[in-house]
Formats: sequence, structure tokens, C-alpha cells
Amino acid sequence: MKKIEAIIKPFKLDDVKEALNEMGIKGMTLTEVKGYGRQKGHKEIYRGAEYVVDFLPKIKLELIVEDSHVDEIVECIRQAALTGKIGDGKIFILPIEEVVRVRTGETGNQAI
Amino acid sequence: MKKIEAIIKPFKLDDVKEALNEMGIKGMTLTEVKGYGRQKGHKEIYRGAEYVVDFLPKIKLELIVEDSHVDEIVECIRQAALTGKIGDGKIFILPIEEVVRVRTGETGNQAI
Amino acid sequence: MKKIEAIIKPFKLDDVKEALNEMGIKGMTLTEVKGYGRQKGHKEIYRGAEYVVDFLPKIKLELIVEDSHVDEIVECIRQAALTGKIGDGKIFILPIEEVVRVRTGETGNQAI
Amino acid sequence: MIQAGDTAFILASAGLVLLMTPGLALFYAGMVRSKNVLGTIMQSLIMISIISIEWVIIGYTMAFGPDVSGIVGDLSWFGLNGVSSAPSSDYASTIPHNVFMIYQCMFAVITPALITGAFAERMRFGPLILFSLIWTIVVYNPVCHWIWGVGGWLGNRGVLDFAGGLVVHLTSGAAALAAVLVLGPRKGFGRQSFIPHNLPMTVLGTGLLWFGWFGFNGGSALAANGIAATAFVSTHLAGMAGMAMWTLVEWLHRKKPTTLGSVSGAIAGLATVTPAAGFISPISAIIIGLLAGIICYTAVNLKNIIGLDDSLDVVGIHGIGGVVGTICLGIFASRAVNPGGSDGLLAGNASFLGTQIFGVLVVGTYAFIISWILLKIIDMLFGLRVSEENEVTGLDLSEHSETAYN
Amino acid sequence: MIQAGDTAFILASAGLVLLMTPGLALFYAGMVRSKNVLGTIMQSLIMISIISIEWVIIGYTMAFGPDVSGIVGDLSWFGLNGVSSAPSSDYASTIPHNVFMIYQCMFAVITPALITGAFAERMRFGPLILFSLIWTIVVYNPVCHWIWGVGGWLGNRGVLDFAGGLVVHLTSGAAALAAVLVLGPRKGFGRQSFIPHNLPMTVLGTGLLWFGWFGFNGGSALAANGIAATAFVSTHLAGMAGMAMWTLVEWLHRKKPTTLGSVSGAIAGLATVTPAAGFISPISAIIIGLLAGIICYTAVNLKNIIGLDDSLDVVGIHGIGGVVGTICLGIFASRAVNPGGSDGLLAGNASFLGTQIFGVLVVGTYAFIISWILLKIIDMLFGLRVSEENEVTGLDLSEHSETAYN
Amino acid sequence: MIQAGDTAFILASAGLVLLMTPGLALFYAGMVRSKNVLGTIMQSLIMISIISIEWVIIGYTMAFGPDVSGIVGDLSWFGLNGVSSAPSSDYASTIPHNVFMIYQCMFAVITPALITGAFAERMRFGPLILFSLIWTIVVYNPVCHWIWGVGGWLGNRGVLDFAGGLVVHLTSGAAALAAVLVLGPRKGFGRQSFIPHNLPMTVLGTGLLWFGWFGFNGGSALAANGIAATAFVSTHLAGMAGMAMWTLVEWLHRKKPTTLGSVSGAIAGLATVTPAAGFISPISAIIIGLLAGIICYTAVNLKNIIGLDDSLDVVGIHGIGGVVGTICLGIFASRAVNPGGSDGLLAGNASFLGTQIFGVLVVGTYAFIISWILLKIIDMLFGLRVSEENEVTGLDLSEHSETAYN
Ligand SMILES: Nc1ncnc2c1ncn2[C@@H]1O[C@H](COP(=O)(O)OP(=O)(O)O)[C@@H](O)[C@H]1O
Ligand SMILES: Nc1ncnc2c1ncn2[C@@H]1O[C@H](COP(=O)(O)OP(=O)(O)O)[C@@H](O)[C@H]1O
Ligand SMILES: Nc1ncnc2c1ncn2[C@@H]1O[C@H](COP(=O)(O)OP(=O)(O)O)[C@@H](O)[C@H]1O
Repeated sequence: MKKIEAIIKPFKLDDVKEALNEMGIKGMTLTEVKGYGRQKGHKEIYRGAEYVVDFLPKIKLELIVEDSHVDEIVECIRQAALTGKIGDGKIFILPIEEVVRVRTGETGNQAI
Repeated sequence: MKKIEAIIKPFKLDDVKEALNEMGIKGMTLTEVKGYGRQKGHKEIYRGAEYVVDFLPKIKLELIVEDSHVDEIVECIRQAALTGKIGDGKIFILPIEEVVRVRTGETGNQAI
Repeated sequence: MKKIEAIIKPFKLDDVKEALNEMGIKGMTLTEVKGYGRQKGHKEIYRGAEYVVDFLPKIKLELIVEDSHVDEIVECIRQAALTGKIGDGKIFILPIEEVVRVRTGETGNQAI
Repeated sequence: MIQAGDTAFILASAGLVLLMTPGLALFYAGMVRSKNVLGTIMQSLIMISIISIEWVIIGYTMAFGPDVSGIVGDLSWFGLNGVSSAPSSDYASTIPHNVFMIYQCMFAVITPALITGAFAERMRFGPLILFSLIWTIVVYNPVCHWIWGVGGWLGNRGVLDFAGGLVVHLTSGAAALAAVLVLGPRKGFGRQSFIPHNLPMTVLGTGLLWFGWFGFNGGSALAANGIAATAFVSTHLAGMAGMAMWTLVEWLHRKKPTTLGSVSGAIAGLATVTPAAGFISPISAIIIGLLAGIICYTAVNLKNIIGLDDSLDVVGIHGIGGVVGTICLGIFASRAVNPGGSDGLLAGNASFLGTQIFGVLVVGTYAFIISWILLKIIDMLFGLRVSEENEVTGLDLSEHSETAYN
Repeated sequence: MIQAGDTAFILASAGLVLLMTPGLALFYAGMVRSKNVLGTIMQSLIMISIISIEWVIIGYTMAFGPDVSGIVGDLSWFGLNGVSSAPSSDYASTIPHNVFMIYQCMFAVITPALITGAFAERMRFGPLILFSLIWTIVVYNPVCHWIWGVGGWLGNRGVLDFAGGLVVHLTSGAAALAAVLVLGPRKGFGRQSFIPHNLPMTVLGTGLLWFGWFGFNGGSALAANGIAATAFVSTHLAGMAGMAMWTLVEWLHRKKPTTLGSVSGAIAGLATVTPAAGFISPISAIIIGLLAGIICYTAVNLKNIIGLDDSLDVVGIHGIGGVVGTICLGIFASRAVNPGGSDGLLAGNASFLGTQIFGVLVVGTYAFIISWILLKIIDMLFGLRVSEENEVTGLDLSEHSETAYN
Repeated sequence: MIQAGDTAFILASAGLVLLMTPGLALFYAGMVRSKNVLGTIMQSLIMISIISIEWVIIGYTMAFGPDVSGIVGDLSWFGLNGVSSAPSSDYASTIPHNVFMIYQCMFAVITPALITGAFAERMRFGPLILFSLIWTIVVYNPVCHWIWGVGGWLGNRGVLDFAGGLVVHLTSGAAALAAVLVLGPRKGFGRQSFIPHNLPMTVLGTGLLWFGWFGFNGGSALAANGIAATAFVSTHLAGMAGMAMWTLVEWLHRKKPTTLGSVSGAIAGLATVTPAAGFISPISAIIIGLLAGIICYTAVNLKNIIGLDDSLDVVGIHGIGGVVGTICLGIFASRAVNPGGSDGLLAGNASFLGTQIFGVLVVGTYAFIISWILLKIIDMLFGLRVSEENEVTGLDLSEHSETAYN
């Protein structure tokens, strides 16, 4: 099992969710995060003074998936999250040692 | 050392915290997240129209623990977070390579 | 590649960001979290009754970095986040298997 | 004869009292957890509909219609029959009769809304509506008639209540106590802390309530005259004194002055001076405010010791405030200030204090017993509480399929 | 002769109507997504500046200045020339002329603010200002003159509009419809749900609007008299009835009564009774409120079927409300209630109903066509919509370089 | 003789001015960081208690009691002795004396609350209370007497201040400047950006302030007459013009019109017209508003260059506004508009402009020096600033053991 973490643009969430749904993905967890990267921050004005805000709103998706599905899921997310502009985000893959479903106590691929 | 990530129902947080406390767990980090899974989303009504909201509020707990404690902690969380209904959540175990305590610079089990 | 997760005090964020910037770090992701640890929670008063709030606001930084940079980055964050008082936070290092940049599809160190 | 100045004043006052109901909704909603915000708002807001309808059909005539044995008004003004923009011969002769009617309507609306703070975060919406409607008919309307209706028996015995210490605050406080006993505490009460989700919202509500209270108390003079001036001044002074005292006591007791404490003290002072506002000197108003601050603070703290889950302290603030204010009127009332009132204990008239205590006992007992019976019946028939699962989910989603913030 | 009571009443009313514009801003802003909060607020708020300037320069004299062929006022009061604190001979003879002028200014301000709900979350700020300014000159000012100006042709034909069912609600509703057609739907309309980001803010806005509406309708009597009383009572009763009905219908239709439904019903009731408020009995006001609740509920639901993205339902609530209220006045008007008004259908005068329908057709058609042409021209010259990227980013950042919450 | 219309108007105005204090609390609180929301609110709100108590005991008699050498009132009205609901012979003869007293109380309350914006996010609560209390006694009360008290020396020299440009805005602005110098900047000033945490809250505060300002300026006529009408109209027009101008200037200067800019301009316009409101023509009011918008915008921007951390721009908006408005009155005043006033420069009376400048110098200097000394003393004795750790934690937790949002 692997954990896929994807940082995407907030307004792409619906598209990504739909795409994953079509692939039969049944579970994921989402966090509102702020991203700092190559994408330029926006300017805010406060009583005539300008400030640059570097941290931009992003969505982090976390999915635990079977090893065999990793590649196609990563590709699916990438396609759906793509705008082609700077700031589209990153996808990380981490190793997972075990998964437990709280409700049943099932573990491993059963628990995903 | 391992990292335990537990996605649980928000109203179970107090119970889980208490149970972990009794086990002598001294540190953890909590994030408000939104979960998508088998549990059905709720319906919202907006001027006579119905919408389904898929993403439900969940709490993610993150704990770094010594290898030897992993099993009992997972079990402890599972028991405390259990309602038996769909949506109770998941527990993931990830490998950790190093831990550093900012204040002292201690590393490894010392730093947990 | 490694993933560095740092839990720090919120008011230290600017210092840490600046320090990382000076090292040439170009990307990171930030989450508002709540921490529970040795640091004592604060007291809140509600119509004459006192409550203790255990969970304190913290910031979690996540950075994916090349293996060779891990140590200096960890040290950099530690220095910048240090106040010397309880609650300064923790830094965790996790293995990462792959990174993909959504925009270009680049992987590995290219994608960081 | 209709006076433009008085009419303008009572219309403005009626508008101000209407504003108090959304003000109260925000005051209360700021104090609940974020899953119950809309549910809490709705429990106050819906009174504008339910009670206004009740009032124009039957409430106004029950409360102010021609007297039947001192107990209740008859039905001659059913459906506002005969209530036109000509002045009434019985009430407020310098303003249109329908202005008096709509001004009083706003009082009837806010009274059951006050009660809802007691059982916040756990009551079902349907049974709440039923309860509030019947409660207004069997508790509010008669008590209002007893005290303010021409021929009402308590009024005839000399009980005074300038703007609703008995009629509004004590009836709702007594009903709140009954509701707390019947419904029982929230899940987790005593173990978990139910910390307010948005205190600036509660502060905003307080601002609107204070502003509205000038219409509530000032307007109760029913004319823009010296009595209105006296009531307006008393209101402001008791509010600020209640705020000062609660803040100070909490500062001494808990080492910190809190925002919620300050606004709670303000509301306590405003509620407590309500029955007395038009009958007392400014110095008396300040003393009443100071007393309100310390007594209501103590009452609210006792609650935690007794273990009653009066969620937003309706008993401790409005119930106790109504009692204290009505009794204080028995002490501080002065015919030198308002010749149309009475002299109280300090002016050498102990019997008036007795009268006021009698009023408190009668109204408190009546409102408590009837409310308790009514709640028990509705509970048996329909169930008052949301299911445990819905309580966990929160009222916003379970009762209204909405969330406050997205 | 200036009467202090009347002057106090209309000054207070003018203050109340001014408060409605920030009230509306919050009412609307609570319903949009959190990236468009400030943009939505600004679209209402800025009207206070733009339209007030327009009003003192040219608007007041176009609407109320000496009549030119029933169509528009001439320019004798250009820049408030001659509008002093002496009473006018044409309007409101018991209050200073400038009080009447500033009271009417507040109506002119809120009308284009109402329209902005229709194209919320997608309109550019610059073109919005241009549109609102010209719209007020070519639509609001003349229509206001036709109906309320001395010598206005619709008023002369007997069309009645107590406080702005035609002048305010129908003109803005018709312009809203035109805007929805010209601008097209928001990105994602029909696929995504645009759930309100902060309903307590919408509730607060409703409270301020209701409070302000007493000045809007009550003040339209232009004196603190029996007509003001009638209008005040009608306003409250229609508001509460609209709220009751919408809540009930949604409860039956969708199984849950919602907070947004209750406040929407209230606004529907208040808007609908506006043209009729000073001319009808309380029972008629309740019936109008109930009709408003069910008809506007239906209209808003039809929108989803037709597929028009009237973001915050300006057409369904203000447009339809203005139409229904103006026609209902043709049915329920009663000279027994207000001898200065007309008798309606139920009082045996069918022709007055015809007159009212004529008024609706004329004003609705005129406002729709001119608005549509005006929007098309501005769109061609400058572009009305923000770019797709800015729509995704949200108006707060793209149009104002700000974020609502940090 | 008491006039109902005037009494209704001043009571309503007093209520409106009271509402400005919670309005200001929200206006300010929206602009601070989320850890200082309640602390900021409390610094305004608590004035209702502290200053109202001070006012009824000693403040009213110091400000308005029988004159002692033009400097201050004597203590004959100590504890409101003799201040009843009969009219005063000196002030506002058509309303009860206690109505005048409570109306003036609201002015005394909001003035020190205005100052708190200058040292937002870093002042301790206890010393704040002490400072505000003494400041009101040594600065506000005498200055108020000099200008508005019968026999006050500046009033006798012909200085005019309709509703508090000197008494309220300049005194608080000068004290704010002293406070900024004594307390020093917030930790991180110049390096970090202190972006507002909740701009809709600031917009709401603005709405309430604008609404209340009609009572502040309109009510200062002390009767519902033509002067009140003039003041009401001036207030609205200057507010809208200030808003228009600030918005425009920021749009040109920074390429975007901001919401905070619009509301800042509105407050600047409203504050600036305050001393002049009842003495000028509508066109003059518009010019004053436009000047306020551009001058205050410039002042606020200079602050960043000079490096003074006047957190919420009290000096730049209220201080400068008070100065500009008082001087503009010297230019635009017209006895044709208000025969009880003076003619200004444009009416050929240059000496009156000199008188007004003299008033500005006297009041500004006095308020600045006394405030500075007072702050220095309290700082030495008790310490004005929270500890660095508490500043990092935020006032809500460190001073009040509360959090605004949960
Ligand atoms: N090294 C990194 N570690 C963690 N998160 C990163 C890293 N680099 C970028 N991110 C995240 O990805 C987002 C997009 O990155 P950015 O550099 O702006 O654009 P792009 O991915 O198109 O190159 C950032 O906002 C941040 O949240
Ligand atoms: N594959 C997954 N990856 C990440 N998070 C998941 C995954 N599956 C479920 N979750 C999280 O666990 C929560 C509960 O899952 P759900 O399927 O609803 O119920 P259950 O765990 O009882 O089967 C979800 O809301 C989501 O936050
Ligand atoms: N075992 C742990 N697992 C995950 N997070 C932890 C753990 N221990 C501490 N933390 C996080 O680190 C923060 C600081 O820890 P704390 O024990 O208060 O102080 P210190 O790090 O100085 O010893 C906590 O608030 C929590 O967010």
C-alpha cells in the first residue's frame, strides 16, 4: 500500500474528485492548506499600502491505495488537476506499513 | 519510530484523547480535515433546491511513537473511536526516519 | 528524497520562511494544526467557570527535499523556530518514494 | 387626539423592539457550538412569525381586550376587529390604537424567544413551535392581562411592572427553569466544555439588544415625555452598572475580566431594571444595575454547582433579573420621580414591597407550573429532544439541512 | 408649517432606509462564496456614493422637480437649487423640503443595489458603476416621476404605489432579469453547488432590512400619523406571514424548514407588501404575505428548471414581489382604511385592478428593455464580466486586492 | 415647555449614538488580527461602563454645570443633583433636562473609545481603564465646557463646533498621537503585515456608525427642526463624498478600489463634517467630504513613511478630520443656512476662519500635552504595554482568557 498526497488548486477539486470516482476510488481525505512555491503570491492593499501574500490556498488530498493502482491514480489526478499554469501542484508517494479500518478492525488492502 | 495517522469522527476526539492520555501518550498533533468514503454525505437545502455534500468533517490525529508501542496505541485509538457505524475512520502507519525536538535538538525516541 | 514535517509555533512562521528562503528553498506547504504536548494549555473563562484548552495552535510545514539537503534544512528550521521554551515543536523526517509535478509531469528531484 | 411626536416615538420603539429578536438570535447563536448556530437562530427568529400571527388573531384581545373578571381579555378584538388607527380609549390615548397593538406584539414575540436559550443545542424544531404557541396563549397572554390589561387583577392590587420584569423576564425565566428540568442536560454536560463559537457575534447581539432596549423601556411610557426620559436614563445606567459589576466581580474571582462577562452583566442590568425603569431615580437605577451584576453572576455560577444545564443562562439572568428588579422596584420606587407610580420601601411604604413580592410569587409559580405541565405533555406526545445522533451531528444539519459556514 | 413630530419621524425613517443598504450588502454577501464576499458588499455599498451624488445633482429634480409633460421633472432643482429646510409646497408640507429630498435619496440608493444580487460573483466593478449610474438616470428617475412626482402620467392615471413596489422592486427586478440574460450564468452553474458561505451574516442582514423597512414603508406616509401606523402594521404582518409561508412550504416540499428559507420568505413578504402597505387592512397584509411566500418560493424554484442563473434571486423575490404586490393592491385596496387611496376589486372597483396591471406592464416593460439595451452597450464597450481566471480567483482578490477573512 | 417631537428625536438620537460604540468596536475589531479581536472590542465596550459612571457623578456637571471662569462647570449638578425630567433653562429648552444629559453622555463614552484604535493590539486592559477615566476628567470634560458649556471661554470667543469636531475628534486624535509616541510600535511593525482578519465585520461597523452618525450630528440640533435637517443632509453627503474620493484616489494610486478604502473614506467624511454639519449648505458638505477623502488618505499613507504605528489610523482619520472640518467650517459657514451660526471666509468673514484655527490650536495642543503627560505617568507607575510574550499570544487570551472563534 502507498499513500498518495496531492497538492492541487482548490477550484480543481471537483474535477479531481469526479475523475477519481470514475476510476472507482472510494475513499480519500482532504485538507485545506497553504502553498508556497514558484507561483507568485497575490498583492493585497491595506489603506493605500501594498503587501504581498506568498501563501496561496491549496487543497491537499490524501489517498491510501493498493500498490498496483498507484501509477494510474497518480496519472488520473495529474490529468484532472492540470491547467498548465505555474502552481498546479505536486503529487507525493509515500510508503505505508499498515492500514486499519476502525469500524471492523480489518487491515491491509481490505481496509482501504 | 512510526507515525500513526488516525482519521476519526470529530465528536470522538475527547474519548480518544482521554484513552491515549491514560496510556501515557504525551504528544500528538490534530488537523481538521474532510473525509470522503463509504459514509453517505448529507443533504443540504438551498432555497428549495437540494445538494449533496460528500465531504464530511473528520479529525486527523498524527502521533509519532516508538516502534514497540505501535500495536497497543493503534488498538487503543480504535477502541476509543469506535461507534460501529460506517465512517468511523481509518488508521495508517507510516515509517519515520528521524525525529528532532526543536527546543533541545534531541533526536530519536528521546524526542518524541 | 525525503519529506520533512515541522510542527512550529505560529508566530515563528515568518522567521522560518525567511530562513528557508535564504537557503534557496523554493517550495513548501503549510497547514494550521493543533498540538497537544508537554506545553501547558491555556485557561479559558466562560461565565465565571474555568476550562483548560489543551490543544494549542501550531503550524505544520511540509517540505519535500533532496536527500542531501535534509540535515541542513532540518537544522535551519530548528534554529529559526527556536525560542527555547516548551512547545517549540518537533521535526519529523519521512521517506518519499516519488514526486510528480502536476504541471509538467516531471518526477524525482526535478519535480521538487 | 393623535400626537405626531408620541406616534413617531412609539413607532420607532416598536421597530427597536422588533430588532431585539434578531439581536437575541445572534446573542445566543454566538454562544453555541458551530454545529448549532442556525438551529439556535431559528428558534428565536421563527417567533416573529408564530407569535405575530397568534397575536393578531387572539393574543392581543386576550391580553388587552375588555376584561373578564380580572383574568383575561374577552374576544371582542378577535382578529384585530375594531383595532384601527384611531386611538383607543383604554390605552395610550395620544397614538393610534394599532400602534399600541403592534408595539405590544413585539414584546409577545421576544418573550418565548428568550426561553430558547435554556434548552439550546438539543430541542426539536417542531415541538418548539408547538410549545411556544401554546405557552404564549396560556402563560403570556393571561399574565400580560393581569398586570397591564385594564381590569387585570394584579394591576388592580397595585403590582407595578414598567416594561416587563414580570410579564417578560420572569415568565420566560420560570419557563426556562421548567424546560431545563424536563429536557435534561446536553450530552457531555459537566465533562466537556461548551465554549462559545463566535463571541463577536454575541457582542453584536448585545449591541442590538441594548439599542433595542431603549425602545422596550423608553417606549413603555407610551409617549415621548418625561417618563420616557426617566425610563431611558434608568435603562442606560442599569445596563452600564451591570456591566461594570459583572466585569469587576469576574476580574476579582477569576483574575481576568472577560468579554462575555461584560456583555452578560449588561444584559443582566438591562433585564433587571426593566420593571422599574420609569419609576426610579438615576441613582436607584445604578444601584439596581450593580445588584444585577453581582446577583446574576452568583446565580450563573451556582448553576454549575447544582448541575442544571441551563445552556445560555436564561434562569440566572432573565429569571433572577426579573425577580430582583421587581422587588427592587418595591424598594426604590418614588412618586417624586413618577407621580403615576408608587412609593417604595425607601420612601416609607413597606406595603408596596409586599405587593411586589406577591406579584413575583404569583407570576413565578404560575409560569413555572404551567410551563412544566405543557412541556411534559408535548414531550410525551411528540418528544422534545433530538435523538442522540442528531445532537452529535448538530441542529443545523439535523433540523434544517444547512450549515452556518462554508 | 414644520411639525417636530413628523420631522423626527421622517429623519428617523431616512436613517433606517440608509441602514438597509449595508443590511442588503450583508444579506447578499452571506450567500456568496467566501472569495466573493467583499466584491458583493462593494457592489451594494458603493451605491451610497454614486447614487447620492447623482441624486443631489440631477436625480432629485428629474424625479420630483416641476413636471414636464408627465414624463420627467425639469431641471429647476438642479444641484438642490432652492431645496432648503423650508417645507416644499408640493410634497410633505409638514417637514423641511430637504428632509423629503434626503429620504427619497435613500430609496434611489438601494434600488440599483438590489439589482446586483442577480449577477453576483461575476460582474466587473467599473462597468457596474457605469451601469448603475446611467440606469438610475434613465430608468429610476423617470419611473419615480411617473408615479410619485406631481404631474407624473402614471400617477395621474390613478396607479398607486405606496412605498415602491413599482418604483423600487419591479424596476430592479426587471433590470435583474435583463442582467441575467446578458451576463449569462456563473462558471459551473448547474454542475457545482454554490452554497452560502455564512448564513448568520444573511440573517443579520435580514434583521437590519426588516428594521429598516419600517422606515421605508412607515415613513412613506411622510408624517407620523394613522397612515404611517397602517403601513407599519402591514409591513410587519406581511413580513412575518411571508416567513411563515415559505418556511412551511419548504418544510412540506423538502422535509426541512431552513433558515435561509425563513429569511427569504420574510424578504419576499416585505417586498410584496411595499406598494400596498398604507392602503390595506391588517388581514389583507397577512394574505399578501402568505401569497408572497408561496409565489416567490415557486418562482425561485422555477429558476433552476429554466436554467437562469439569477444568483441571489432578485427576479424571483423582488421582481415577482413587486408585481404581485402591485396587483394585490388592485384587489385589496380600501378607502375605508385610507381615504386618500382607492378602492380595489374586493371593494367593488375592478377598474382599479386594471389600472394597477397597466402600471405593472408599463413599468416592467420599460425597465426591462432599457436595462437590456444599456447592459448590451456597456458590455460591447467595456465588457461586463470578469475574466474566467478572475472568476475562479474570486472578486475579492481580482477586483479589490483584498480577502474577507484572514 | 417639553415638545414630544423634539423629545422623541433626541431620545432616538441618544440611542443611535449609544449604538456607535459597539459599532466602533466591530469596526476596529475587524481590522486587527484574530488573536486580538475581543481585546479590541473590550477596549471600546468598557467605556460604556466607565465613562457613563464618571459622567453621572462628575462629568456632566464639569462639562455643562454652571460656569466657573469659562474653564469648567462647578459641582452643583454632582451626581445628577437637580437634573430631572423638567427642561433645563440653559440647554435645549424643549426637551427634559435628563434627555440632554444622557444624549451628551453618549458623546463622552465614544470619545475615549475612538482613541483605542491608535494602540490596538498592545495595551494592557487595567491601565487603559485608568487612562480613559482620568483623560475624560482632565481633557474631555473641560474642553467640552470650553466649547459647548454656557460661559465656556472658547464658545464665548466665537469658536463653533456643531457636533464635536474639536470636542470629540480632535481631542481623541491628539490623544491618539500622544499614545502612539508613548507606547511605540507593535512587535514586527514594518516587517510583518498586519492584515485585517475580518473585513465584513469592519463593513458592518461602518454601517452602524453611519446610521448612528445621523443621531450624532442630526441630534446636535437638539430639536427636530430645520437645523437638524441641514445637519442630517450634510452628514450623509459628506460621508458619501468621502467614500467616493478615497475609493477613487486609491483606485488611481494602487490600481484597485478597496472595500476598506471605501469605508475608511466614509468615516473620514463623516468625522470631518461633524463640526460643520448644521452650519453649511449641501454643496459645502460635499466639498468637505471630498477634501476629507483625499487629505485623510494622504495622512494615512504618510504614517507609513514616518514610521508611526497608529494601528487603526485614529490620527490620520479622526485627528486630521477634526482639524480639517473645523477649519472648513471657518471657510464654508453661512448664516444664510443657519442664522444661529456664523459667516465664514467665503461669505466674506475671514476673522471667523481665524477664530476656528485658534480653536484647533488650543484644543489640539491642550489635548496632546495632557494626554502625553498622563500616559507617561501611568506607564511609569503601572506599565501600559503587555509583555512581549502576551503580545505574541494576543490580547484575547492574555488579557481576557477567551478566544473569539472556536
Ligand atoms: N518542495 C516542496 N515541498 C512541499 N510542497 C511543495 C514543494 N514545492 C511546491 N510545493 C507545493 O506545491 C504548490 C505548487 O508549487 P509551485 O512551485 O507554485 O508550482 P508548480 O508545482 O507548478 O511548479 C505549492 O504551492 C506548494 O503547496
Ligand atoms: N483510501 C483512503 N485514503 C485516505 N482516506 C480514506 C480512505 N478511505 C477512507 N478514508 C477516510 O476515512 C473516512 C471514513 O471512511 P468511510 O469509507 O466513510 O467509512 P469506514 O472507514 O467506516 O469504511 C473517510 O471519510 C476518509 O476521511
Ligand atoms: N509524539 C508526538 N507526535 C506528534 N506530534 C507531537 C508529538 N509530541 C509533540 N508533538 C507536537 O509538538 C508540539 C510541541 O510539543 P511539546 O511536547 O508541547 O513541546 P516540546 O516539543 O518543546 O517538548 C505539540 O504541540 C504537538 O503538536
